[in-house]
Amino acid sequence: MKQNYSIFTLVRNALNYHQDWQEAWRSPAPKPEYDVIVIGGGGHGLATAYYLAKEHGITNVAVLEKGWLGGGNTGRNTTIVRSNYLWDESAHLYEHSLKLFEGLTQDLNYNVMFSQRGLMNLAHTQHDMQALRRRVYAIQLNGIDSEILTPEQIKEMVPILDCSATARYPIMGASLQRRGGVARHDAVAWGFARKADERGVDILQNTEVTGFRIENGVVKGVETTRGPIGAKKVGIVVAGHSGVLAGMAGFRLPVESHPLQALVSEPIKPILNTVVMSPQVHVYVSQSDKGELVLGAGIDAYTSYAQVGSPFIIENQLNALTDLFPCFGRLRMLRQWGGIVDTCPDASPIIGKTPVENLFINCGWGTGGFKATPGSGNVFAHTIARGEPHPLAVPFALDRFTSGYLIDEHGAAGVAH
Amino acid sequence: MPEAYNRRSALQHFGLKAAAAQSPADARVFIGEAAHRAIVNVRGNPGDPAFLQAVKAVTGADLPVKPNTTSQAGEFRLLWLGPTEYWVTAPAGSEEKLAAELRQAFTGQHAAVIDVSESRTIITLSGPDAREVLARGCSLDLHPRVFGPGQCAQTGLAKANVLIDQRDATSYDIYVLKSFSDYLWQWFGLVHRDFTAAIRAD
Amino acid sequence: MLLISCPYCGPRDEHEFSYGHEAHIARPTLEQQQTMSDAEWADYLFMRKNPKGVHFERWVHSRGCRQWFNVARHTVTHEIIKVYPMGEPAPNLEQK
Amino acid sequence: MSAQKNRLATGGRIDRSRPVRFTFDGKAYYGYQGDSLASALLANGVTLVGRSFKYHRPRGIVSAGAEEPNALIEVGTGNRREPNTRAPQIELYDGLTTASQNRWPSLDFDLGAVNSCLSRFFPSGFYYKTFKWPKDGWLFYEKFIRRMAGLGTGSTEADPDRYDKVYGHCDVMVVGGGPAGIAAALAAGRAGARVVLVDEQSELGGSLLSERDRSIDGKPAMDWVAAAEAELAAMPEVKVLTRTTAFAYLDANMLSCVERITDHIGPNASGPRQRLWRIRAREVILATGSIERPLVYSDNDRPGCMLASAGRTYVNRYGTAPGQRVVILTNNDTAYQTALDFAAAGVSVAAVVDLRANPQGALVQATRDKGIEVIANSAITHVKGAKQVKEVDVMSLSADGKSVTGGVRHIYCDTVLSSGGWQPTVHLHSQTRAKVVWNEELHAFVPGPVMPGQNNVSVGAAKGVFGLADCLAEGHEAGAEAARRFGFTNAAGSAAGAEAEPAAEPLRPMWIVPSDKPVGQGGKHFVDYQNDVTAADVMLAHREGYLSVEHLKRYTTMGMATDQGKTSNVNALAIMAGLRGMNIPEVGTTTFRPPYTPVTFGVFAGPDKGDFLDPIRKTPIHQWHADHGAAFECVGQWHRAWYYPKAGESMHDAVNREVKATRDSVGIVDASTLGKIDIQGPDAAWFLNMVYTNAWTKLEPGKCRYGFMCGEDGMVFDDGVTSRIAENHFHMTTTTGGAARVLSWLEEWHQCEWPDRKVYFTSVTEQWAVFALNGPNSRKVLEKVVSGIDLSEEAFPFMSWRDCEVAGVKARIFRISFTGALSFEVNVPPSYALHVWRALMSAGEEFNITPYGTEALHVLRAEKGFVIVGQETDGTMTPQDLGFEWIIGKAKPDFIGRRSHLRSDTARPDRKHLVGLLTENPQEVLPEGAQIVEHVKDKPPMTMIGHVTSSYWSPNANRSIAMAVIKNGRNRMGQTVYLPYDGKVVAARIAKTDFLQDGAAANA
Ligand SMILES: Cc1cc2nc3c(=O)[nH]c(=O)nc-3n(C[C@H](O)[C@H](O)[C@H](O)COP(=O)(O)OP(=O)(O)OC[C@H]3O[C@@H](n4cnc5c(N)ncnc54)[C@H](O)[C@@H]3O)c2cc1C
Ligand SMILES: NC(=O)c1ccc[n+]([C@@H]2O[C@H](COP(=O)([O-])OP(=O)(O)OC[C@H]3O[C@@H](n4cnc5c(N)ncnc54)[C@H](O)[C@@H]3O)[C@@H](O)[C@H]2O)c1
Ligand SMILES: Cc1cc2nc3c(=O)[nH]c(=O)nc-3n(C[C@H](O)[C@H](O)[C@H](O)COP(=O)(O)O)c2cc1C
Ligand SMILES: [Zn+2]
Repeated sequence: MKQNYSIFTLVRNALNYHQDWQEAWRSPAPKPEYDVIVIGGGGHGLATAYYLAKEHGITNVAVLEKGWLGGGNTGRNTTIVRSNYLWDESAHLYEHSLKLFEGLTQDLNYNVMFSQRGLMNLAHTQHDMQALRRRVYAIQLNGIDSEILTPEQIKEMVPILDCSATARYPIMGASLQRRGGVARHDAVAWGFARKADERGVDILQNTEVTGFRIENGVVKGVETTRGPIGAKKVGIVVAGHSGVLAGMAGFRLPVESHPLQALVSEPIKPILNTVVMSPQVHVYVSQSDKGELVLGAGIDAYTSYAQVGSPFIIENQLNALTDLFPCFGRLRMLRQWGGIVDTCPDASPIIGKTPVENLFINCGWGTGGFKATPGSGNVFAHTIARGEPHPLAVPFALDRFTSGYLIDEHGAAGVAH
Repeated sequence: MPEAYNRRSALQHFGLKAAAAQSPADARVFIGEAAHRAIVNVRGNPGDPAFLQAVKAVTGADLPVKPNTTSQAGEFRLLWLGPTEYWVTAPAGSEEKLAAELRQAFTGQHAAVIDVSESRTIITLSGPDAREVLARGCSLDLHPRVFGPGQCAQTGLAKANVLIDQRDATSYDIYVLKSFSDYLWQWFGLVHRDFTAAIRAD
Repeated sequence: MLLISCPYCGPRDEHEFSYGHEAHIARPTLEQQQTMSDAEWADYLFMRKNPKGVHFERWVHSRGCRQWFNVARHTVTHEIIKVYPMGEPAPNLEQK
Repeated sequence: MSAQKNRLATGGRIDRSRPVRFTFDGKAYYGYQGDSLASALLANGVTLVGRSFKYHRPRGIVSAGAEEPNALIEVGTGNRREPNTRAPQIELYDGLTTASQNRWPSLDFDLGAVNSCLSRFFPSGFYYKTFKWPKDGWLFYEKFIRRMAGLGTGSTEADPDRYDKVYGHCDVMVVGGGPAGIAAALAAGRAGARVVLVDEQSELGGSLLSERDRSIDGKPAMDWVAAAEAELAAMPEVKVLTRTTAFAYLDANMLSCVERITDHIGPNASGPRQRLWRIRAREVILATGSIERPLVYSDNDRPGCMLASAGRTYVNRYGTAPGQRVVILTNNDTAYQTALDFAAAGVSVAAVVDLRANPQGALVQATRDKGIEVIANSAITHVKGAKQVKEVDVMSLSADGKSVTGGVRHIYCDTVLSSGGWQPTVHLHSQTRAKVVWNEELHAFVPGPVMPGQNNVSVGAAKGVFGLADCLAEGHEAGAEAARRFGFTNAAGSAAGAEAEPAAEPLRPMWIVPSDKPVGQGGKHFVDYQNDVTAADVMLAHREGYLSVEHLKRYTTMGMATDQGKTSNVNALAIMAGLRGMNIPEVGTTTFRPPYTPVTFGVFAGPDKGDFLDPIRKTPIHQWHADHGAAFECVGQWHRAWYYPKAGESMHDAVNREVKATRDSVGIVDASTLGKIDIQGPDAAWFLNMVYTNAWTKLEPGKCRYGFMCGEDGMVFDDGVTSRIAENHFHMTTTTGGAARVLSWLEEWHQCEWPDRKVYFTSVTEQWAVFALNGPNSRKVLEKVVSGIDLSEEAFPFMSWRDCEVAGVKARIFRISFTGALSFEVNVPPSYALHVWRALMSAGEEFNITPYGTEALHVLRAEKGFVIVGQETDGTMTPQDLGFEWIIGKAKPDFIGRRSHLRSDTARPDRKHLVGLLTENPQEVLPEGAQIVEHVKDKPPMTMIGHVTSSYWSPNANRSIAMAVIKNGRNRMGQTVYLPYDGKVVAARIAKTDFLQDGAAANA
């Protein structure tokens, strides 16, 4: 068992100059073989390993991470968590995740700072309003909290928004998910890593998978920069690199990797207490606990594995932001970065089997998978452990691209984060 | 056709005449509208001598086959738009005749003629600071070492798509879709705050 | 911001262009369509190479001459290695 | 107002004849023209200027430049209040109002400072371990944490200033106007290249501004700078931008820079406040200099602890002593220059404490010669004084340098200057994703090989070359070489010369300066001042397994403050390397990201505020609509007349009136925004066969046909009427929103897939203004103004078009209808649009002709069940789903999307179908988007079978009408379904979509 984290242990350790804290996770040497290898030490991979151990009793597990754990999109997202998705399949999956988020701090004994401060989606045109109503009504009937706000209610919640009717894109209304909000992205990865490690999972950082050992269509292990490692089952959870890994295993995916950029302002005292998203003008913003405004926009159009994008996206985004929030004009950009997101044609993830036996894949979360971290890990662990998709994952199988049963969250869901 | 006064230019409602009268004398950039110029869109294969000849026969000008260049003969000014796409421009009012003549000249060829005069207006920009003004919204390098009279380019200007045709060392014709012309005119108004600008109505 | 050399107009800023998608994906002929499985059709429709390295892709000079063309671009460095006309096969980019 | 107690009598680049008044925390002070806020505060003896982020520790000024971690100041008030501004970079102007931040109630007495006392309980990452109880308690704790964090306070009022944006181009871009950069710009400029030189400071000179007695080419260095500046100004192709920071190095040699135009003048200045430059260069010369590293010694954050080079800058450049009595702590020779300059300026240097065992370099010797004590092989083990340094403790170092021994010397002083060596400013180089490499001699990272496609070279201190003569030579060579490469062959002149510096002895790396207590148990060894990260925190991260520098950074937040670790990153990773027993380069750096220094959001937006956020497209008669009271609707970028309320009318009233008038008599709508594409060529019909689902070959000239376009995935993506003008000539219409998309779609297929097909596409959307006359009297109206054609049904049947004149204007009329009523779509040249519209209005007067907007248009088409792409469809509907089975060309071999229709899910007969919905209560108008269930439950979840796509009050059917997509809907005709929304449940019956027949019947 790991040392417990609590106010009491904190005080006790403080008295001893914090000399006695244990390492959050080990840095073990790879074993020759594991029951399950999870490729990708992002939030989803670590959660998968954790739930494999916790819910399926499979502890002879390794998570292979080419860099530092949590350094992929998990470490670079705008941390928005919500479950207000249009289609039933998505709503159920993301709500499953949101529910897990609600108990995650306690489950992991690690404060992931899940702040359910409410999340607003603005509508600026008649067309936006129609789409917004459709979504809200669907979400409500799926038993998920969602409501429609009038411009007056919006102004009251976020007084610094420009709600004037003469704005280029006047605010006509918004949907609000009160249970939505933000969480500390790093803490999610670290919390899962620590607890997975506690249950015996080997987290192997700086271990890049360079190939698969496949015999007669069945996966037997992986090649890595630290040598070959055998495995009975392998799960790929590498987000932006999914195409690369699929290529190594000899199949293709309907996935393209694109840069998605984000930025933070300098920290300031609390000024924005709600997450505000505007799909029409392509900006979304929240304020972190440290005080920075955390901002995101849309993806860059081209495929890329460089974690940078083009500046005009940032210009448009800040143009939109300072129009929505005229008082933000004098704040400053502190840092700007990009991640590589794995986009699917229907903006929904792929979870399930691959053409290679015992090789499973979980990808395609694109611009919006942080919120899904616990849910995705949870259903993927089930899928790997049982060799059959978790009921929530069934609609998200790869074969939907053959049948045409897509779950198109593009048009309908408005914004993708 | 009805009386000419019933014909309105895209920027007429801004009252350019009155504004021009109030313009500063020491202006370093001038802006105006060249309305109603005839613009005929011509499509065809520049590798086909018959096509080139037909254009020359009607306009007297050589087709500007080199990308982003223009040619001129008398009243006709020809602009390169794409490898198979050109504009033949001419004074206001001549578009129907011009289009008909071109169409006639292309008989038997795979070429297309369509009048697009009504879709665009031209904002004229000139003066020693004109290039500076364009740099506020256009990412093209218009430095004389790179771009000059005889060249034209389709590109973005602010948030509108335009065609820029450089007329002489310091003047540009900016072709813009009429639906964007209010926007672009007002955008120049924004930029002009930092220049000494005059409106030219002629 | 990428600097893309339109084969006609020369180097222009990325924002004048629109990205298409992977190049050299041939549309199945009618005969092929009539015999191919749904899975094969899905392969044409959705499956992508998405390489980490040189990507053959198509772009259109949408704010310029409206022409489509192919580009070989490195997806890690963003270096544009070659621009070549539509219809031309992917160049062989063996190390020089 | 007190005298400037630390101001030196002479020296510096300030203008003592021009006093400048400013305030700090409400108190008024004077400085001089040429001062920075930092120098003016120091001159006035103000050392306490702020509180740190986490512990609210009292803090003073650390640096004299962009790297400042501590002195973050709120500038301005009200709507111009700007938090977190770096004091050394604020230029003084008369009336400048400034305040400290992150303190309450006052800087001197800050309640938040209890954090400092409790700091032991707040190590790195403490929040991950606590605040977990009760389960939903975080929202409560968070409030307090958020309030304690966050440094300055943002204004809640709109920013009143304006900003500018511009593009730039050059052959050679030089970043940094120190000796290396100036030399580069001169050489390239003389050769004839187009050059841009930017420097973030108010004047050129770089580090020369801080020098006392250097000379270049035999004259005082700043005279050389002035001459160079004049020479550059005289070159027409050279642009020098001071107060301009190159903050981002982007793909393909594009640099984003921000020019501060009026920040140094104050709010009364005219013109834009700042300008964003996006400069594309053929070659970039990075002459960005270097930044001094502080030493990590115990209590090194006391106000009065400063970088040695900064102290020197204050004395030499600003004529200000940072304090009255100074102790210098160093591990290298450069800090001795500070000691010498202080001595020259008459500022008392109590001692130089050198970590090296036996420093004997020339500068050391010179310092000793001045009578300044050099205490070698020693460390500062404590700094005393809470809000101002009072005294330091000095002890000897043990042989291995890991601890201290012997007795303690107390040295009275008010300022401690430290130098831990120099780190080249590799930020821009690194932003290109090029590597940096560790230089064992300099103990610093220097630029590695550049990235392909990014033509740049680092020179001077930015490359780790510190000799002035070398900097000048390197800069010159780089400038000349770049110019040469681009074919500029004028003489570049020769490099300026300077005397060599005295030889320096090696630096002694010592990443933690030991104290008499173990690190973390006595005073605090700050690494990252602003975010309060100490050496002990780095050790804690190590202990807890956050070993990667990236984990170290995120766990401790080191390097994540507004200074981005300019003074702290190398120290932190070197400490981590030591703990891990690794080499520094093995540990590596964190990723350098833009911006180099924080950049105002407003400048990215530039002037494009309000209506300029996105262009508004207007139709040719927009003004008429506005003059007649139209409300407008955004459709894409277009503003379209939505409805025309008369005095006292609600929207509902107006729309009913418009709809009714149109069905009863005649209505007119401005449909100019419809997309129009001219298609010509022998393969035009073949092409239409491929892009539309129905067949086009047999359409005769003069006729029109409606069609759907699908994506290759089989889903509807646009629709419209296309007319055959001549055998090889078609006129296509598209939806308003789809116009551009459809044209590129056609071009893409043509150019990429079927280039041999002979066809040309040209947009003619704006060549025509379109006015649709609808209603039984539309023919009568048109007859009055049309000439050249016979409008009778026989002569001009439905789904055909004719050329003619309307009100004397050349026109083309299409007999197509989007209302189901008799209809003529009149196309005229936009320049005559107003004339024609007015003529139609007067012709229609006797028939009560009624202009209608998009809302009435929607109702009118819905009354007949016509679909709108984007409303009835959402990218998941096939033509078959919409009930247009007949529109699929069965006989046609191929079209885009065909194969997808055969996929198992797409071919299912029970997909969602478009159907009509009639509410049980005819008065009840459903909201669009309402979801449909078969079985109502007490509470959710309920299984949904579809949703309402369109819904209106129909004055003609005299009831509510709606369209919906419902699973297997066409096979459920007559079934009653339920719509739970807004706390109620409405029942409705599935029906056909022609509401004027079926709806009216249902009502009867
Ligand atoms: C800028 C930005 C903003 C976003 N905003 C939001 C948001 O607000 N809300 C939201 O819900 N989602 C958001 N997302 C999406 C979200 O971040 C991702 O969907 C999610 O984090 C994916 O987690 P992951 O664990 O699947 O992937 P990652 O965290 O990317 O983990 C994949 C890991 O696989 C490793 N890997 C790759 N190849 C190999 C190999 N060969 N061998 C070993 N390891 C390998 C990578 O190094 C990486 O660590 C955003 C994304 C970005 C980039
Ligand atoms: N160890 C040493 O002896 C030592 C250390 C430091 C400096 N020096 C001296 O410093 C000089 C180095 O000259 P140099 O020309 O290489 O550097 P410099 O420091 O003189 O000039 C660099 C300039 O670049 C500016 N700058 C940095 N980043 C910028 C950005 N992103 N945008 C705009 N401006 C930016 C800085 O403000 C500065 O003005 C020499 O005279 C050398 O002797 C010596
Ligand atoms: C929610 C969030 C908040 C962040 N806040 C800060 C911050 O306050 N300061 C900072 O320097 N970086 C901040 N970052 C950005 C990181 O420094 C870093 O740029 C990002 O994790 C991407 O990693 P990379 O830049 O190392 O590639 C933040 C990132 C995220 C996702
Ligand atoms: Zn081009």
